[in-house]
Amino acid sequence: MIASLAVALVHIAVVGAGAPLLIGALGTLKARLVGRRGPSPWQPYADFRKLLAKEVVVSTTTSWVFRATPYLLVATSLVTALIVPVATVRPPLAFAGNIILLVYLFMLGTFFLALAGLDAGSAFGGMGSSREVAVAALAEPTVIVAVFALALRADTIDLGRIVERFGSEPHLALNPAHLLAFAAFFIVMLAETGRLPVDNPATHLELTMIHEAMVLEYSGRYLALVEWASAMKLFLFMTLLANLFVPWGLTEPTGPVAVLGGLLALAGKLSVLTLAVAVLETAVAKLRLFRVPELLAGSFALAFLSLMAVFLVR
Amino acid sequence: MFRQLRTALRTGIATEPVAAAGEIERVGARLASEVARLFGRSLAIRQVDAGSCNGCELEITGLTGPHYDLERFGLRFVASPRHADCLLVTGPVTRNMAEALRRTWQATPDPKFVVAVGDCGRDGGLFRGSYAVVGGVADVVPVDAVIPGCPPSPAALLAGLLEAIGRPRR
Amino acid sequence: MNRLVYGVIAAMGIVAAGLGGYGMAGGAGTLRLAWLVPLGGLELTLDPLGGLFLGLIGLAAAPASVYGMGDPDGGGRGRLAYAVFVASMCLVPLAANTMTFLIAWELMSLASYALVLHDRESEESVRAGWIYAVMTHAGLACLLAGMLLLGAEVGSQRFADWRAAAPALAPATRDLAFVLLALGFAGKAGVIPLHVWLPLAHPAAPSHVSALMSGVMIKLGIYGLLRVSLDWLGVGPPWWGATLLVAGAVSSVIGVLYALVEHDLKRLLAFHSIENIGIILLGIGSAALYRVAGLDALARLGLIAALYHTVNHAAFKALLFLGAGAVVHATGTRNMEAMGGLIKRMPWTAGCFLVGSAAIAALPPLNGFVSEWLTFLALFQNTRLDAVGQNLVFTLGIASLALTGGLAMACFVKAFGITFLALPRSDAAAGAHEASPPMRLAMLTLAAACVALGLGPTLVVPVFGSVAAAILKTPPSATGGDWLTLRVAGEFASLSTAAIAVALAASLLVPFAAFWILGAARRTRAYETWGCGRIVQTARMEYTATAFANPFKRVFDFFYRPSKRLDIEFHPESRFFVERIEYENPTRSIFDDWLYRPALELLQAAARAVGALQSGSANQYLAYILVALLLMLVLA
Amino acid sequence: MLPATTTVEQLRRAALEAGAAGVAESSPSAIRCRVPASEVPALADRLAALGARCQFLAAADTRVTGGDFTLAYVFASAQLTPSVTVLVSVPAAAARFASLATRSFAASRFEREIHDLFGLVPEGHPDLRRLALHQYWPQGYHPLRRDVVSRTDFVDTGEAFPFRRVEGEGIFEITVGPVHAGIIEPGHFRFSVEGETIVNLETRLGFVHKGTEKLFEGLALDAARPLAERISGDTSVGHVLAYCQAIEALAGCAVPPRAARLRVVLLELERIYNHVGDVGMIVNDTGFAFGHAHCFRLREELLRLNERLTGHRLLRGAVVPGGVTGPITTARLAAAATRVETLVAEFAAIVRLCLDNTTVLERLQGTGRLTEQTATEMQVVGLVGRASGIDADLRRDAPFAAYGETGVHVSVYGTGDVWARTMVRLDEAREAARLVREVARLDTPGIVHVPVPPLAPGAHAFGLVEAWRGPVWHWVVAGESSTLGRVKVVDPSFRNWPALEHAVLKNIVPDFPLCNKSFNLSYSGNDL
Repeated sequence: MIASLAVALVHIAVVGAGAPLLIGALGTLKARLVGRRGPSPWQPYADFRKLLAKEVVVSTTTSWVFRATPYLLVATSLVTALIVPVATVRPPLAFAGNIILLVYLFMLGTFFLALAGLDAGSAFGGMGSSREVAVAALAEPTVIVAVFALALRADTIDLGRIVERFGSEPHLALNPAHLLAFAAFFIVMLAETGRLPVDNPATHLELTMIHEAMVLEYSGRYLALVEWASAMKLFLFMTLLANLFVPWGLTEPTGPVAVLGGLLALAGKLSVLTLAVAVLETAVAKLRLFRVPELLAGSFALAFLSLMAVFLVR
Repeated sequence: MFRQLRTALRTGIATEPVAAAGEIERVGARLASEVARLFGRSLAIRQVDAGSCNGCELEITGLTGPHYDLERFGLRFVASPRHADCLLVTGPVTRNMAEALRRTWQATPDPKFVVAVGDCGRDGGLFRGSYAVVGGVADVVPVDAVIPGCPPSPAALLAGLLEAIGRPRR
Repeated sequence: MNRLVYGVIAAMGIVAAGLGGYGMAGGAGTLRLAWLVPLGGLELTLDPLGGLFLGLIGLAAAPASVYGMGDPDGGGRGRLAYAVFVASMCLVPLAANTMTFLIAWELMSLASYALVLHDRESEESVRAGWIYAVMTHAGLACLLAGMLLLGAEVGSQRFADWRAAAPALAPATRDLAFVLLALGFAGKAGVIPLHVWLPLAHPAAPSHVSALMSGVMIKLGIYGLLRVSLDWLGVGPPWWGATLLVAGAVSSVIGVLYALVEHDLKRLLAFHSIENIGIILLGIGSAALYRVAGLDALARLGLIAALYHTVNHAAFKALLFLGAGAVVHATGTRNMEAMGGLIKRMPWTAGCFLVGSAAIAALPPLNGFVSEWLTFLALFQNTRLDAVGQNLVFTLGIASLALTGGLAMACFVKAFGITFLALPRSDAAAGAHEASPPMRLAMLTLAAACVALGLGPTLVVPVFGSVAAAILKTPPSATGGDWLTLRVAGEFASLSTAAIAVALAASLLVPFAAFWILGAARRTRAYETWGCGRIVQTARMEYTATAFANPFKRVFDFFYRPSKRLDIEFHPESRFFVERIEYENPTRSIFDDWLYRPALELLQAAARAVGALQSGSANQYLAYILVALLLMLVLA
Repeated sequence: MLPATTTVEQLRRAALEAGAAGVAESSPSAIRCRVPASEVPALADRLAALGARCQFLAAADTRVTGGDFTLAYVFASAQLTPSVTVLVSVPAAAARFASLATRSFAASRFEREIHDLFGLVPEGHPDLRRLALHQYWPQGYHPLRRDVVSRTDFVDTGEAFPFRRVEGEGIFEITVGPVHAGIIEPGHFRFSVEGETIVNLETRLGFVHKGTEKLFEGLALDAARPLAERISGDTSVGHVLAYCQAIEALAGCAVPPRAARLRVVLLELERIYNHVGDVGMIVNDTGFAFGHAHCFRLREELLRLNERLTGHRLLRGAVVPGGVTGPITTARLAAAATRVETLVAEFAAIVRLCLDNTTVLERLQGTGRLTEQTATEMQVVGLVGRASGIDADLRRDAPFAAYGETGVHVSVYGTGDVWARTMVRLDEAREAARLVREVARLDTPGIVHVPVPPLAPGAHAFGLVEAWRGPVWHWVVAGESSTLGRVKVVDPSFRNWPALEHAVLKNIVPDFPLCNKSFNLSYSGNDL
């Protein structure tokens, strides 16, 4: 009980504290790749600190939904952090619902964020909400199907056990279906976390944004919470990608050393992945909005193929 | 993509150290202490064109380019005044923009500060006295600092902003 | 008077629920009144499955009736029909022979028909009633034919005799009976493409009736499908289950797609009923397939999922219809484009509707999530099956369920967001008022049910498990896990919504409390919505329901086939001066265009051929059908 | 489009047939005349048959000298040569004149502006909603009349502009501006949409209306020069050159050949840095940060080159009436030409890299299409016009400064989409580099400035320059003792803004910024 509480705290601490660094590092890398010095990777921490000290301006049109949403977003991200194998293959809340819970927790966040976008009544918020739910609704099935393709091969939908199984029997991962699922998951990760080529986190034009359009009305601590939650979402997606498809380095939480080892392995994997995302984001432009569904449909097809392959190549 | 990487490698990092000392006219005493404490490492800027000829905007956009790269100091431009700490206002403030500027200022959460940019922003410049111009930025919203010039160069803008938030240049 | 009638019906519902609970717990009983009607007399039997549905009807009828007490539109002529409607629904799951069943079934249909037609002035209601009558009687004809066929083959009209004789029947007979009965029941359940009546009829009825029609009446179609595929006809061939699974996949996706572009609030909900029926069918289909393969535990899992979702859907759909009713009553319209901002004027209704929305969107930790989770698991387990064809059917089910989840979430962002948030889009919405206390009580009860069913799967699943075991005639097995966690299929998966709820609540409250203690609330200022510096915000600048669904309309344009129309009136001498612009972008229904219209045309052609009978009156056709049915009954 | 054979002679005949008086040649390819107000529509129809449409219309308050208001029309083809300038008197008492709005879209805009600022009513105009002034400005307050008393007794009530309402269920309006999310000038866009597809767009500008034209009145010639440079900050050279050319035409002084050549260099340097920056912004709006960063790096190098050459990054202060100032030696010019060539070559490489990226190309092609037909009917000018197949460029068609010596290759594309507007910019930047090199080759030391003789009061003249966006007009009426009486400025933006509303139709909302950037019109130059 105490041990699992400790693991829970480690998970929350790593995800909560690591997420801003990940966003910051992405920003730095992307700037370097286009010839700028760029912000420090620690910049998001300074931003959050400042936002927490600021006043909040709330639109008179909004209701409690708008004010509750930032907290709810953080809560969904934190709970998700307890389901994803971050530092060990025994995430403390894994038993509560496995991968399906993971997907639906993200949907819970999206649901409320989209409502909050509508709440202020500005066209920008509605625009962001409408686009976000369209992307999420098309991305979510891919996550389920892709992860499930893995789950079937590992014969469990418990994320930790999937990692464990692939870690101990690497030949399971040597499979074209595995690669298909990886590709599908990677695309969906970009879509769900608002990265290029789906959304441009660097854009400052109301009419083109997705995520930022929804949060245009947030300020101060609310903005900090929303941005923190979305940073955690990116961190969790990248962690999932790293640990599910490159499952080595994670063990059961037998002691601080094992947990530390898992974290180090994760740090290594995330560094590589961050670089990959940064390079990709500088190498592509944002897709035209209605090309995004085509991309998502493509990723869904990949995931579906991967799943079929489980039966066909048995 | 490889051609792109090659270009990136050949060009390297174009960002330069900040050269000149900031020429900035402080209007209030508030700036130095509180602003530096809060925004020394993170400053979100909402730019408002309240009537400029677009010369100042041209130079302000230069700040985001590789030479000046204001992001390295934790400064960045944001889309909504709700996200902003600082309004970077160019003038002269026209009659038709005065209300919009006032509302933008209202929409920005406290603590915040206003930097007027350019000779027009300071007092209306050449356009002072026109039937369609209210005057400088300070005639509409409280101004904390002025970065003069017509238009101020990106170097002057960057130095001025860093001076305003009391951030050492490196 | 109003209160008395509805109060009595509510009490009747509670009694029915008690009786149903008794049945589920294993209590059995039979009531025979052979003298009452010819052909086998009236016979009622209580068994676990019937008990479950009886309980469901009772539990849904009680809050709906309480709501009816407070609903100013609920009085008058509709009360008698409503009483008959509820009573006949209670009889259906108890009926033990053809005659009893068909009488109850037809009474239910006629009473609901009368309720759909409650507003005779409205052309829409009349059209809805007409289509409803045609479809429901076409279904009845199928049922009658199937039952007579079985009755003739088995030599008895008692269901218990069918059950016993089923294994000995010729496969062709069984298949034919399955097809006829399944068609009849699927029509009532609103399975695509037999759904056309549903989105017309449900919204046309008063809201507490809509709640029961969507919440439980269509579930009696599910009840019938369960009887047909798992009970009366014994273990059928795999294609029965596969058909149900595919029908479920298609219904779920198409139902939610239609709902997405709908901006009539009640019709949107009606389309979601089709979607949810589809999800239930996924569970039933998987159960049937697993049973054929002899995987009893998995069959039970599929059935539990289906039953759980049946109950859940009754709870949240009844809740949503009641909420929609309160909104419609307050604003005088069902059109979402004229709503908005109601959360400030109707906080209770908004809160309840939000719970219902989150539940139907399967968001944890509410009840919709639990049953979709179970359905997913039932589908996932198909690796245990060693038949590639069937595996692929399951894969289709998984994909469609996954797709449905996302789309339903999107749809309820729209339904709740456009209806309740931001500024009112019409004067009626601006002047809306909160629902009356009985209406609120009804909604709160159902909302509480959604939460309870969500948090308590460890308590609920064993109950459904025993019902499932009774249908499948397997010994009830203990489900894994403890009071906190539900374990399914060993190590494969586990669920604990209570743990999720606690974790969510904790991680929500900690930051909130931290800010509160630090006095953050004092640093909050209210100011107008950011309008780019200038614009005073009006409702004209808000996203509309149509607009919200626009991305989907574009993505699925092959399905919606939108037909854009842009009318511009120019100045007679220059096209650069526009005097008026009008834009429309309606969608078209594939089923109307490609199935029903050709069918109708064919029918008309046939009618012309049979010149003598031709009169062009729909009622006359209906009369023909009824006469034919009666003849067959008498002759059989 | 104009038959290339139209001659001044034909125009003269048409004018005479329409009852014109005082027909005179003001240059080999331009004539002037006076026409009674009532005859203007008939004249316009005759000229239209020759391919000449209204390209310019301005009012001047000449009540003090002549008792009437004066309207000055210029009719010409898209190439602006040959042209007819028609002066019309509008009696102060009636304050009405016949509208050409349904004959010429360009005229309809000028007429709305005159209606706001002078209070003269164009009769028969189908759309007299306000253009230059906002709704809250008092009725009857026409600030460009000479006798008006400047008013400050009215406040911004936020009264809404009567936008056109699109009927249909589910249609709503997206309102953007005046304060935009990016670092751009203020203006208001109102989209009527059903979700993402743009059904209708109306732009509402005038937010940076600074009364610039009024400020010119009464200024001495040299004092007005800085104001001309600040009409649109990114077109400092274009505007000041048009201003100086108008003054020089009025004074009848010819600038020295070296000054004329240096003016070419300055105008082309302005063109290059703007085109480079614009392509950077266009690419940035596709989300391709790489192209943006490199274009902005190059733009910064170009601006620094400007500063080395003229002492000002935006080339201000270099062009003056009578020539140019500043220490531009032959050697420095040659060095600058080499530097420009290097930078433009690098720019071309970056653009090629961007356009080879299919994700970028896909965003540009087919987006924001302005068809040749619409462009022609709307009388679109300059760069935007050239991307929509309108083959017009003053540098070639009516050479000014030293363009006659250098020759200009004009780049025209037919697709009218964002891609075409990007390609025109690329081609023009390269051509500009060639022109700078050519001038550097021709350059020999010499004087660069002559004094400007005094102006005759009441005389008027045009200065016409193909700046980077398109033709810039300055119409100057001399006041007493070598001051300015009336200065009418037309930035190409004023002509092209409405075309944007047509280019974005049927596009989706998130592609609007891309369309807008590819037009990159000036708000300040439009609002004045």
